[in-house]
Amino acid sequence: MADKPTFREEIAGVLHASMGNPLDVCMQCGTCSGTCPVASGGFMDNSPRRIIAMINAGLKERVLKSNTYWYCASCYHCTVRCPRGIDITELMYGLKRYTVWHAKTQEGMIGPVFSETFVKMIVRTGRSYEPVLATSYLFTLGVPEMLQEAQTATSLMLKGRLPLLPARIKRLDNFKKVLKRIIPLGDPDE
Amino acid sequence: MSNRIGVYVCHCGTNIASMVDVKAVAEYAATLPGVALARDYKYMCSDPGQTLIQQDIKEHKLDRIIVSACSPLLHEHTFRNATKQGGINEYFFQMVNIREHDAWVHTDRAKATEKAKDLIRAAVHRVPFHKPLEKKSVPIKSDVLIVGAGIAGIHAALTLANAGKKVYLVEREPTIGGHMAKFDKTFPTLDCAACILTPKMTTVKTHPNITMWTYSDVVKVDGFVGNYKVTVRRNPRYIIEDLCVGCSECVAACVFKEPKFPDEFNLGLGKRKPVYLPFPQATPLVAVIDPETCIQLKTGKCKKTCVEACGDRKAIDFNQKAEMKEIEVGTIILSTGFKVFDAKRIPYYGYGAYSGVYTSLEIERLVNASGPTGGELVLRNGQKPKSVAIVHCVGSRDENTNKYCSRVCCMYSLKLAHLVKERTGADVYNFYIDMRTPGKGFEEFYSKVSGEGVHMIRGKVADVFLENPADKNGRLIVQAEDTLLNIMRKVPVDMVVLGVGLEAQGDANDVRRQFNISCSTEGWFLERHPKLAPVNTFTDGIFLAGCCQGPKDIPDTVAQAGAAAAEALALIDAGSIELEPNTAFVVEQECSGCKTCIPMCPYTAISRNEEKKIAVINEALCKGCGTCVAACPSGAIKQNLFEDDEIFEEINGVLAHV
Amino acid sequence: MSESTTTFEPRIVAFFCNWCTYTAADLAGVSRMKYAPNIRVVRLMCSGRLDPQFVMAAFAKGADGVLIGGCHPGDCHYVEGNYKALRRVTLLKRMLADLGIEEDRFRLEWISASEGDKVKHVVNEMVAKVRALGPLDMPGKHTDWDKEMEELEAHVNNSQKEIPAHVH
Amino acid sequence: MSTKPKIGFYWCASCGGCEESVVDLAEDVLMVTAAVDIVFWPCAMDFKKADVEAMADKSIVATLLNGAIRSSEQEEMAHLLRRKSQVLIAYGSCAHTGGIPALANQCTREQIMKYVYEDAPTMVNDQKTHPQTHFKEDGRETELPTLRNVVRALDQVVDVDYYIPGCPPPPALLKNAVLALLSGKLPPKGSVLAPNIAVCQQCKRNDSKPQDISLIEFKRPHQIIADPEKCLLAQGLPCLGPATRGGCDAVCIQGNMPCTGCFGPVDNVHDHGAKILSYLASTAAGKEEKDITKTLAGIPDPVGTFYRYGLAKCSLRGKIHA
Amino acid sequence: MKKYAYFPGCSLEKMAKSYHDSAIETLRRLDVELEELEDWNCSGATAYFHVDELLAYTLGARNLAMAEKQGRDLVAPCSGCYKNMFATRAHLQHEPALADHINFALEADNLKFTGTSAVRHLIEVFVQDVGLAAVKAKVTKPLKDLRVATYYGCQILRPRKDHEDVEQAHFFEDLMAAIGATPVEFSMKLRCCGGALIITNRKAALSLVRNLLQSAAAVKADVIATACPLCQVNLECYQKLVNQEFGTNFNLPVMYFTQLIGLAFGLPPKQLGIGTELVSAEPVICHARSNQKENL
Repeated sequence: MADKPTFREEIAGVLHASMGNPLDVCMQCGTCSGTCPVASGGFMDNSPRRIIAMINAGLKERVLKSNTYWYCASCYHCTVRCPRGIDITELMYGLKRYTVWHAKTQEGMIGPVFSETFVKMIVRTGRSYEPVLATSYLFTLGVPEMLQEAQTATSLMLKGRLPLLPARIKRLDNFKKVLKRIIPLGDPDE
Repeated sequence: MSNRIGVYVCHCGTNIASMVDVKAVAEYAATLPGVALARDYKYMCSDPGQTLIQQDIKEHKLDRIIVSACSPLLHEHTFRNATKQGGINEYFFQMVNIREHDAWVHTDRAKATEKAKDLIRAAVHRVPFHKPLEKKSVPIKSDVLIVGAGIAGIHAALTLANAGKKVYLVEREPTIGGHMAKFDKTFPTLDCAACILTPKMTTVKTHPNITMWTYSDVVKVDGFVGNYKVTVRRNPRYIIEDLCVGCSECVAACVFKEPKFPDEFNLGLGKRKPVYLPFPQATPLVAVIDPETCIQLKTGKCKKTCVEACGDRKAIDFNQKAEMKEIEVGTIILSTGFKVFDAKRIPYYGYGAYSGVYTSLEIERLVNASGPTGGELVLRNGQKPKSVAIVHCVGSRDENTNKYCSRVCCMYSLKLAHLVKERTGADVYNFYIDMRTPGKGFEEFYSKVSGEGVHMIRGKVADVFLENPADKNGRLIVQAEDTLLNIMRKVPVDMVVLGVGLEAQGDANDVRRQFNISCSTEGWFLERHPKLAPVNTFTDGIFLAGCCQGPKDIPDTVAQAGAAAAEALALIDAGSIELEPNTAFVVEQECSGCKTCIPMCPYTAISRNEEKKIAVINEALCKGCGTCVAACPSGAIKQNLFEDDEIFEEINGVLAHV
Repeated sequence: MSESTTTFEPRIVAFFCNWCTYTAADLAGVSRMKYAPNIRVVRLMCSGRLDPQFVMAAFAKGADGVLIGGCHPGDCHYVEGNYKALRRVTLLKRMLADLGIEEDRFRLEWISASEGDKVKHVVNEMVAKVRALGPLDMPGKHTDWDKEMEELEAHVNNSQKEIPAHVH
Repeated sequence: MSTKPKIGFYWCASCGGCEESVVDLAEDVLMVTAAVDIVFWPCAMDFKKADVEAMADKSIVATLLNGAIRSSEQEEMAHLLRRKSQVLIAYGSCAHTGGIPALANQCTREQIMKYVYEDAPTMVNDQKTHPQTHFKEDGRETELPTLRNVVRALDQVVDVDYYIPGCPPPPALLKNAVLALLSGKLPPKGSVLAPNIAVCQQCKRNDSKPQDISLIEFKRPHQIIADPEKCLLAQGLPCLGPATRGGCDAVCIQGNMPCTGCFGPVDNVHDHGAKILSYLASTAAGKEEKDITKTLAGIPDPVGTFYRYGLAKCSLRGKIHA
Repeated sequence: MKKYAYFPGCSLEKMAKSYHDSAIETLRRLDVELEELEDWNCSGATAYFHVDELLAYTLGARNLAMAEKQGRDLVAPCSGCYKNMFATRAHLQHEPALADHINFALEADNLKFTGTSAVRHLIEVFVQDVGLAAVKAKVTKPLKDLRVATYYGCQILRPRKDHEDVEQAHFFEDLMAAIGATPVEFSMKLRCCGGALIITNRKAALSLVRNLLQSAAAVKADVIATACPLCQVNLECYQKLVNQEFGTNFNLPVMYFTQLIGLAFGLPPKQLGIGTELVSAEPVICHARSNQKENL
């Protein structure tokens, strides 16, 4: 136990929620990849199956370089179909967390930025607020996407479907105290 | 009490001696009350070791023997025998396990030695309470019941019948033959199932020693090894078996001009009439009338053209009733087979939803000359498929369905790949996880089929969907990750064949209870020992053959059927069987008749003697679990070999030192 | 206390059923698994044979823990013996608790013939827990309780000299 | 001076019911008094300890001692009477197996004292005064009995020849015992002078008991009005008849109340409570742990139910206190 | 009148207000009151689990604790919120240690999670609690021959909830049939719309939306019915972008099942927030009207 945990063990360690089986029971059948709408669309650089194989093989750097888990749409289809009962979606969450904590997220990846903005906002207000969200990540988008987004936003605005003021919960102070007891985030407002 | 106990501590070469100080243990044992003599010896189970015991019993007037060596499950009988040879009752013996439970599992010699001393002291405390017992011997009736007449049942029946034993072969379908009769070719030799099976089926029919009851169920099983009393219900087929000649003129004459009802034998791919013969080689070749669809049987208002057609053979009897048969047999072989996995349980493979999706068994019928299409492999729309996907591991190796590997699917999928190619020349894609071909000639067959240009894709099929969502009869897309190429495959095909796994029969659990044997968690009948007693069950005199015990191919099934028959023969020819005397008995004058024990017994061995108003145990039915003994509120039930006093003393003994 | 816990070796009496758990323990041996030497196995044909009296006796005679091993539910060689064991053990657990015996001293485990590793795991875990609890030592406790009687017994039987019948 | 055999009665930790039961002999009392000479019976006749001390050893043919041994005084009397008697008979549940008083073995002496002299709702004792065993005032000194660590059955203190069970013992048993004594036809030492067979054998409702009553719910007497014809266990009441020595003609059950086990176990049973537990659990239904637990929850106090009269004789002899 | 603690979720305040309105209105007709959860907070969404699990659970647990205070089961109309709080409850019940940890935190807001309030998805309230019969009974303007593609999306069913087979659910179809509509064989009804990716991985998300629209269009659906604001926004608001991206020309209304039920109940479209779509729901309204005419 004294010696340093393997990459697989590290990952297993961040899978609180997973009520599924450990990764090493994977038989590499590819059901997850075949089921995954994003992977089968060819968007992931490594299929979920490969990611598991890489983790089991301890190819840490390759895994951290991969975009796979940031492309996971968390639809849980792989999880319910995995013949070995592995909670693959949770694994993807785990990998996201791992990279965020170890500040290993890739350049140009919107996912991490978005998630963090989102989290910061909630920690501040207790609720989410689309416009803030938008601005916070827009700069990371390419020009066309930014236009698209603006376009959609305006039309929504016209239909009165975008809030003008951010929502806040009432007992915000308590709420922050609660979160502080979970992990010392420092002052969320900073 | 002045016993003269002999204690023997075995070195088992170095197995024990290396971790337990056997000398010290023996010396310690010698100091214990009642111990007349204690020795250590290199190999107690060797002949000299056993002779040693025998001599000591005579020379030192020993009346109790303790051997501390390996597990009693290994050598108890050996040393009991030695004790007996020495001239005292074999149950004056007690074995102490200081190998598996001590020397082999510990690393601290001092503590292991302490443990050995404790365990021996427990035995020394125990043996004075041992009583002389006799093994009970029960005679074995020579008749045999075989349940299920697939290839396993058929083979076992013939083996026993040829050995001159009378066999009752009971089958619930209208014909014998089981799944094998449905197959076309058999892997890896590709000889046709019918050609090798039908001769055996006819022999069964004509064999003087075999009573074949089809369309029948076992409804009741009483008794125990050597004499089981079994009740069989022969369901009415509304045809008098002895009078029917299987001419099928009644079928032709039936008021239904066209076959109209799904035909079970062809899994609904074909149609039959209310009166029918399951298939041309059905055995017995006797028609059946299905009461669900026959107008006469349902309404009583039919022209009965069949009766006319049958004419003075008078084989048709609409008033036939179920008939109960009582038989007495000494041994039973269960060969109740399997059922194929219900592919509907995996909806994303589209079975039942898309017309292009079939199960492997359906394909067996489609490529079979006696099948609904006369051996033409065509889609439901009558066209030959140009491309076919064969999906391995459907309902196998999957936590959502069955965890186990069904063992035969890889091979039959390869066989079907070959047949499909042969019959249609279509492109064939086999989607597999791991290709499992362990068997004589299996790997060769694999390479043969690969050589025929079948596409082998390593990846479990994740999805089967319609090429055009609007057309449910149209082409299908089979989606899987090609884990070797590491790309996604979306293969368009006309036909998808699901390599469905094998499952225990739906009623396996009822059957299991009926015969009082156990099932594994997957529902397969449980063998007594996976390696050393693969066809025995935990119930003496009941044996297993074929897939009811677990997925198997035909060669293994036949081999196992032979083994089961041999086991039965061994019992029968021995004439009787000796059973451990560890049974329970009621001390009459101490029984208050409270009835607590009666429901405790899983074997209904305990009943109430109404005039004495006390419990009585049928020793022959008692299997010696001792549950009733623990339950008896006044300690009036005792169990031989495990009497309360013996166990209490063992407890005292093991804890005695302070 | 700390002194005694370091030298204290728990004595655990185990009642294993012949068909599953005893066989599993044999398997552990054959596979040369290593576990704590503190357990002493008493073999029963079935966990259904386990009379709660045995457990009481074991504790009374100096066991620091008692372990019961039987076939998994549904797998009992005698069909349902293990369910009967479960019923008795469930009630016995409660009673032992009321009698001040700590929960960790009494344990029921389903261990099938193929689970040698489970024997190892269960035994090690239980030994560790019982070691942490320290000795139960009922025989010792009983002797302590009864020390108080010695004085009076001596007093009554020795103080008065023998009074012969003929005095009256 | 009478030559009739001398008999003694004594009373330790008990309720007095046993003494009553002697009187319950009704006219047979005359038979007894005619046949024997009662030399010691503090509750009925005026004798002192000194009188007993003065007796010759073994001069009493038989002493029937009832009550458990809880105090030093009772202990001393037990030793004394043992010395003076040829035959010492533990009379009634308390002497036999500890009886109701032995339920106190669930608490330490200190807990009991504290409760009785401080915490009991009826207690006013601001000084928290506890009884002293040694008392001294202007030169006069007295010793008072002390409470022992635990309650003991008679045979846990002195050697006992015979046992007459019951709370209280039915007169018939006493009568038979006396007759046996007089006739000298005594069973082997250590015998319980009652049939070695459980109550069910004498119970009129035995036949009404179905062979399989897998109980899914245990009831308590106050929860149902029991059918006076049917087996009480079958009606869900934990009746201890099957696990308890007979000889009482199942009087409680005749009174439509379940047997509570006062006669103690039959000879084959080492630990009455454990055996009762085994048998009751065996009659419970359920395969899932939660169902079983639910059913058995119908027995809220296992120790009090299974060892109601016998905690002193429980293998553990009482609750263990850390 | 049955009452629930109602967790609207951030998007229902504005972005999906029509879902909110139609839910309230239709349920009122069915004697069900949604009483808004006092001071609810964002349930974490998926993004939250990317950063810190424990915080995600805490967010969910706070809402659950407040529902428990209200002594009611918790209803979420958004599949994401539903899944998070369902999972949170399941997991905290499964791991008491974790529950203790989180309860320690919740003390700071005088709250405690015990797990007494169940978590329900809005559609479950209609299908399981109210029941199809009751819904049917309130229908005045059955949506005859309206071809509805019932879109379950992901997180109502997955990961496994205490539901009929996750792979072959049909309660949504049953519900639509109950209001007289015609559910079509929508083979991709359980597939993902990529909602979680629409911002972060635009192309991927749009392609998923495209697949869905395609398969719905192929079976001639008049409308896609959804039970989740994120799915709705994705399928509807981004339809235009899909068309730009893939050169398609989808124009398929995407409506909340509650809006369709409302129409069948004969409620005025405005009350159901109809009219704020980017893909006009007019065809559906007309259809409903035409039915009404027939009915007259």
